[in-house]
Amino acid sequence: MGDLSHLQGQLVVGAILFALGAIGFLTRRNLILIMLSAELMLHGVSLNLTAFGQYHGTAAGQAFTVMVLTVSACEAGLALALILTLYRRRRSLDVNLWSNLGEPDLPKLAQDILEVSPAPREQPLPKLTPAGPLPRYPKSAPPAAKP
Amino acid sequence: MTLNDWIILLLAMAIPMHVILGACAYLILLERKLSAWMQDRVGPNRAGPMGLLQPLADGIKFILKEEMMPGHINKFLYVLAPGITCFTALFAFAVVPYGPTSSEPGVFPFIIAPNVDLGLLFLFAVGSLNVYGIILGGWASNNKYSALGALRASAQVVSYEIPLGMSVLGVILLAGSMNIETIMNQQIEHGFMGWNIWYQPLAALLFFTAAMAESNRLPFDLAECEQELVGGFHTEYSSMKFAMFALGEYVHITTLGFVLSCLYFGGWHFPWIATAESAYPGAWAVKVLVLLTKVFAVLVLIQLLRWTIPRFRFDQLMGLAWKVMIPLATVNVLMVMCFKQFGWDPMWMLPGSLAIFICAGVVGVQSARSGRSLAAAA
Amino acid sequence: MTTWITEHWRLLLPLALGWVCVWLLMPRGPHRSRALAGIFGLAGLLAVKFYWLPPSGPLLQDIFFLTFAAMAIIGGVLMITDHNPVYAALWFAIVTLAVCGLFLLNSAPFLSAATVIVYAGAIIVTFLFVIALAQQSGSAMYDRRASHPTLATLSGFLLLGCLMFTLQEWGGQAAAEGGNAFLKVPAGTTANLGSVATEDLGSLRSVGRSLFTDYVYAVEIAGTVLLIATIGAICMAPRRSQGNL
Amino acid sequence: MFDWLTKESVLWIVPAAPLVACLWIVVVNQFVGRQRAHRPLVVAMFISWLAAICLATTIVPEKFAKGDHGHGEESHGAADHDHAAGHEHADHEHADHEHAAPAEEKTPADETTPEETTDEDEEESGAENAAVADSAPPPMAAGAAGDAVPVHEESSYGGELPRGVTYPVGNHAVVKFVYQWMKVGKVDVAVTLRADAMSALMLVMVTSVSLLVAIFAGGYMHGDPGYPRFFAAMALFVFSMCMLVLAGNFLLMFVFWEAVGLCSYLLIGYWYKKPSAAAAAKKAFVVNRIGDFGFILGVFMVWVTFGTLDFETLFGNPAFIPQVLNGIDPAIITTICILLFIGAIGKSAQFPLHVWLPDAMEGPTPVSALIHAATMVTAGVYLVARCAPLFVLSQTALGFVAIIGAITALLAAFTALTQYDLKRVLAYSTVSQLGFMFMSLGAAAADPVHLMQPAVTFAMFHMFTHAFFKAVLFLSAGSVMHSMGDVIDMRRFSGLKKVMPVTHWTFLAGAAALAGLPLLSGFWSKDEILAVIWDADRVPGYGLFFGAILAVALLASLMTAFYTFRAYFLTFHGPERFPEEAGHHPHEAPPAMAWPLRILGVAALLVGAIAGPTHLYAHYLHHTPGLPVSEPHGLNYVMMAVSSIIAIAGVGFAWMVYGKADRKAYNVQERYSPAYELSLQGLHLDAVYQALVVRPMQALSELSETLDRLFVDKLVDAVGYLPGIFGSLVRPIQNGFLQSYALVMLLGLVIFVFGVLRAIAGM
Repeated sequence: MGDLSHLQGQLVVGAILFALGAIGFLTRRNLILIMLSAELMLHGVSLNLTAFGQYHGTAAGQAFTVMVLTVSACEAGLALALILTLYRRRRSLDVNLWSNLGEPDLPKLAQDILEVSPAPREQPLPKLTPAGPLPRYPKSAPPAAKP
Repeated sequence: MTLNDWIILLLAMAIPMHVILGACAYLILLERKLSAWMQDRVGPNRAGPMGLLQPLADGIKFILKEEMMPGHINKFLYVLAPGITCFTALFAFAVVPYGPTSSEPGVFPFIIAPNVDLGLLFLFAVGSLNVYGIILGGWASNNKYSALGALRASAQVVSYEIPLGMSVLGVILLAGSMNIETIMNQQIEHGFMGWNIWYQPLAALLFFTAAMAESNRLPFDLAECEQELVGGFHTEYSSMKFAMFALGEYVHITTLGFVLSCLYFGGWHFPWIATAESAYPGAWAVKVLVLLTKVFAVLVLIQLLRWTIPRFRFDQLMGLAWKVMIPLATVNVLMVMCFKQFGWDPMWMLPGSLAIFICAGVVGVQSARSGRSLAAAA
Repeated sequence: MTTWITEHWRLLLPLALGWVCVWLLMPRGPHRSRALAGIFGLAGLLAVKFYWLPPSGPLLQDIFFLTFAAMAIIGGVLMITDHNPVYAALWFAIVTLAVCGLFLLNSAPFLSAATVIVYAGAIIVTFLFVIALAQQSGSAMYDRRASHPTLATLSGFLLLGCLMFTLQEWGGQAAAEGGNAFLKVPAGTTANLGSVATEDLGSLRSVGRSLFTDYVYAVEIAGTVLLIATIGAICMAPRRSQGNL
Repeated sequence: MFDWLTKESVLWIVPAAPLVACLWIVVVNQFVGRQRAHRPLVVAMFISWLAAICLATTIVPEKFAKGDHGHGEESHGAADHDHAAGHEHADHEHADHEHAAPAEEKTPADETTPEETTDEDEEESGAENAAVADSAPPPMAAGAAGDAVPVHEESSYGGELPRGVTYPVGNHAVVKFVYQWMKVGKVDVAVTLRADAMSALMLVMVTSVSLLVAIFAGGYMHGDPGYPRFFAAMALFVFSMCMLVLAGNFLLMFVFWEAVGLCSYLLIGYWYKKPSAAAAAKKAFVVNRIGDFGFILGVFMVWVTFGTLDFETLFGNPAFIPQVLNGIDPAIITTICILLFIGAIGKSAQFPLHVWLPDAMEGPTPVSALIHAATMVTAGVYLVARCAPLFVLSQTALGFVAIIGAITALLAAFTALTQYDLKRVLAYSTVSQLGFMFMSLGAAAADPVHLMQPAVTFAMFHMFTHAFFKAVLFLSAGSVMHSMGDVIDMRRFSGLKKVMPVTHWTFLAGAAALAGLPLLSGFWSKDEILAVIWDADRVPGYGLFFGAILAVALLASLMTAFYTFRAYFLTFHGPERFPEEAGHHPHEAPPAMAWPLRILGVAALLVGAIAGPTHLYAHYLHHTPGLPVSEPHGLNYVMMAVSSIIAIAGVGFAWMVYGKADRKAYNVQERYSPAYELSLQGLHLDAVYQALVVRPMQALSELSETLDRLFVDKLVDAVGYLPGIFGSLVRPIQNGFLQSYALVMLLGLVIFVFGVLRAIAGM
């Protein structure tokens, strides 16, 4: 039998990770980050499993964590393939764009959904995410393009 | 722990760190000399006799050069990236023995972290973190060439981790352990013919190839090939940060040399000179020298290869990993499993490996002839 | 109600602090006060530390545990709140490393290494996606605005509260009963479930034995799942003609 | 070699052959050999005809086939009649007494089993039954049929149970179980083929006329684009008609009752591109539905009253019906009979519903000959005759039948006087003759006990003879039509005697038979009908009623002779005139059409003479189980004389008006007298229907349509809006956003966990 307070600490951390993952799953609108949030929840679960396994002195917890690892690897592969497919359709990672199954004439949740205009079908070269200091958010509407 | 133990521990950590860092500088000199020799040039010859002080000069120059920090970069990650590379390369050395290991108290252990059961796994885990340095450096530079180099490097590393791990599975199965010391000692007990190279020649070849790809050495340096990407992920780096990338690479191949020697070439064992029974005074030094010689040989081989084999194209690179090395490694593991399961004589592993290799070659040539070559398929 | 709150302030205080911190950090446009959120978050972490994580063993182990736990929690909070998906992925890598450290403390070195290897690959690929697919200039609108920030954080922390309340009630009970009642396992079952000597718990051998004796079906199923997932990913991934990167 | 040729096997061959032909034509001839589509039908009809003949010769007890004309009176108690075979039964008598009980166990179900019916067996069983019946006390000879239900001699039937009704026993039907259709609770409906003497005669009539018409149609329809369709429908019709005749229960009969209606519809509308044909088909269909509605209601009432629809149960045991009717209001049986008769009115084109039959002449002429003269329209007569055991219990219903028949006969004959369309003349004539048959059936109202058997017998006999001479008349008209280029208006041609000698002679034979010239078919059968009415007239208390009926019948006979020969003289006498559609060479019918005409002509002349005065037909028919028996009637020489005079008078009058060479009276239609106009327009019945039925129905339908739109639809809409209203309350949840769903799930989880914790920990 293991140490109870150690176990409790591990469980607390696992619970916090799980809750954070759930919150992230609910709030992030980026498809990739939604997937990462799910992985975060899995981390919390794995932590619980190993902690209990150590507390009870069995390898069962670790065995199940191996399962969790497998499933999360599968999930990552499938989810990324899905995300890639979705991205090719809309040229955006916004999950709220995929609300076709909803009732048609309801008011949209977020006003900025319509701001994402569909990108051209094929891009000759990927435009990569810039790494430098972020540009300031425009306080007002951007100036009209010069003729 | 007594003071003596502390001193021994500190020494065991300090010696390899510093020796390797220093050796890396001279490895660069060696590489330059070798390339000069292969290209019929003289090479560096100004600093010191025969250019032996050249590494010193290089180091001073690196340190003293101006720190270029481009304005459009992500500064934190930009600085962090070479650190990660260097750190992971050196961190991997924690479980690699560099001499006759011993866990007796008061005896010099010749390994920083003795008795790590998961030594090989740890090695792979830390080695896989290496790619973070490259990809963060490439992305933080905010430069298309750097980013493309980073993309390539990440794809390459993720792909080659699989044959790397699978190629050592055979050795792990034979030894029944992931501890590098155990694997080495198990070979040494059986003498010269106990070296794993006699049982796992194919796995050794695969491991060598995959590890070279992991460390981004030629002919696998797609991440930094000058003709296409200027400098790849380190285009924007200069002075000491660039040197740290280079250092990380050399530490990486040094680690490769040690691991290859320990896993497949019997570690410090050499017949008649350094065996398990040899107890003459200074035997430990001979053993260390034997191991270092083996590592040196591997390093020289790698440097010779750099000027022997041209760089792969990117699709060829991926094809090699996914369509050649992974299947071969799988077949090799299957073979070892059969030998273990059915208790066959291990001496037949050598012809078995050769047969697998030849069969693969025949199949490859036939499919190439019939127009379904790997390149065409890719 | 008031008495309940005063009785359980140990539980409620860190939750409230944490909720304020996460709620403040939620992406909702340009206006958010990171400093305030940081103060609340640190206060919440300290509250958790003092009320929930008492020193439990050797000093070194405690230090490691606290370090890794803090890394994991802070990394998690920042991962789910950062505007930049690249940073979010990086924070997730930090969380993964911290969790691997916690695995080490749970005598699971094999899992630690395996998680690093697996997640290194997975996260690197995620990185590639984030970098190549995400926004072209600056952070996108959908990364700067969360959906249901208040409701989601509230329900998440309610869930956390429920979990921690459980821990508090049963953990205290278990401590009172000498640590045997935490998870009541019927007698005779524990011994069969891959029970190993404590000193042998962390070794790869015991994990392997457990995996390939008691849980061999689980392993087979996991292998099948992997195979199917591979096929599925290959089928789903859109094909493009060569040279059109 | 012919062991398989038992009664059961020929029973199913009769309908199966045309069904196979129908499928063959549909599957094969639709694609291969479209212009040879008549061959399968002809072959099938030949097989079917042979089978029907076999059936007819084996269905009755053996002694009849041996030439003994005993009509079953040896079966009932009064054994004072001649029966040449009586000694046979005497031989069996003692033995049968000894094992009478086992013989009584013989239930109708046993007869459905395919017994190896060799001749000896058949004779044996027939003799057994007869012998057992001999020993049973009259009049309730129920035990013979083996019904386990005890029979009360003193029946407490509420009405006037016809005392003294005697039923023949020893005449059993052949029943073949084919398929269990449905079995729901007490409703046990099986597809059962059942043949007795009446069915066998009907089958012989149907198949022989069908065979000849099929041969005729092969020539008549030559070159028509829908050739296979025509013969497929014909085959389907023959199959349905045979099944209608052979149906073992009311429901099956109703099914094929509808099926023949469907075939009639298909064949009337055969040239569906012609608007008048399409309209006629629709009219026939709709008008028939009215009658069918009455029929199905009658079937329901039979089911409710008797608890069974099976003919064998209902009619096979003479005691069954009186026993069931114990203590039941006699109005019920009257209602049943009238409802069934309404079905007959629709199908047999009686007075209120007869309007469809003249319009049905839009179909091809072979169809008119087969369906609308010989077979289908007589199904109503067959129905009433089949249900004679029911009708015998209700004088009211029989009186109703008689009135309807009389009205129809007179009305149709009057209408036929002035028609110019040759086929319409014949159609009205058909209606009129069917009226005669119903008059005959209704004549039993005066004294059901004694008159039912002759009434049924002579109605069926008239139907039999009528089938032949009406078929030959129609086919001759078809031949004329064929020759004249599809012109049938008698004002446009005349004097075809020389051009079409075969047609002329056959038409003349048919016309003479129809007119009832002495010693021809129509004479014998019509005379019997008049004799039955005469007998009814002599029953005390019914003199006035049946006197009027008799007068109507005589008047209708006179008119029949007149209009028949009017058509004959207009067509075949006078100057030779052809319409331009006929081309230059109006020609005699080809052999495929001429030979059926010849055969039918001879049959029309002789059938009555062979079967009538010899009582062959009557004796045969008396073997029908369930048919009440009574004393045989001799020939009524007074009526014969009267009807001969009437027929000759009618013919002579027609010759005076239309037959003279100068044709003065030819343009009689130009002298528009009101009576003439009335006759020509068929008493304006169509206009009356239009005003009385169609317009009110239209108004009613418009009214109900408006009501439906304004109230019912709105009500349904209101009900439909309710889910919409409820749905709109919860619709915002279904916004399609993944994270909203997940949030709701998490909230639910939290609430659940919270509740569990609260319950456990007392939070």
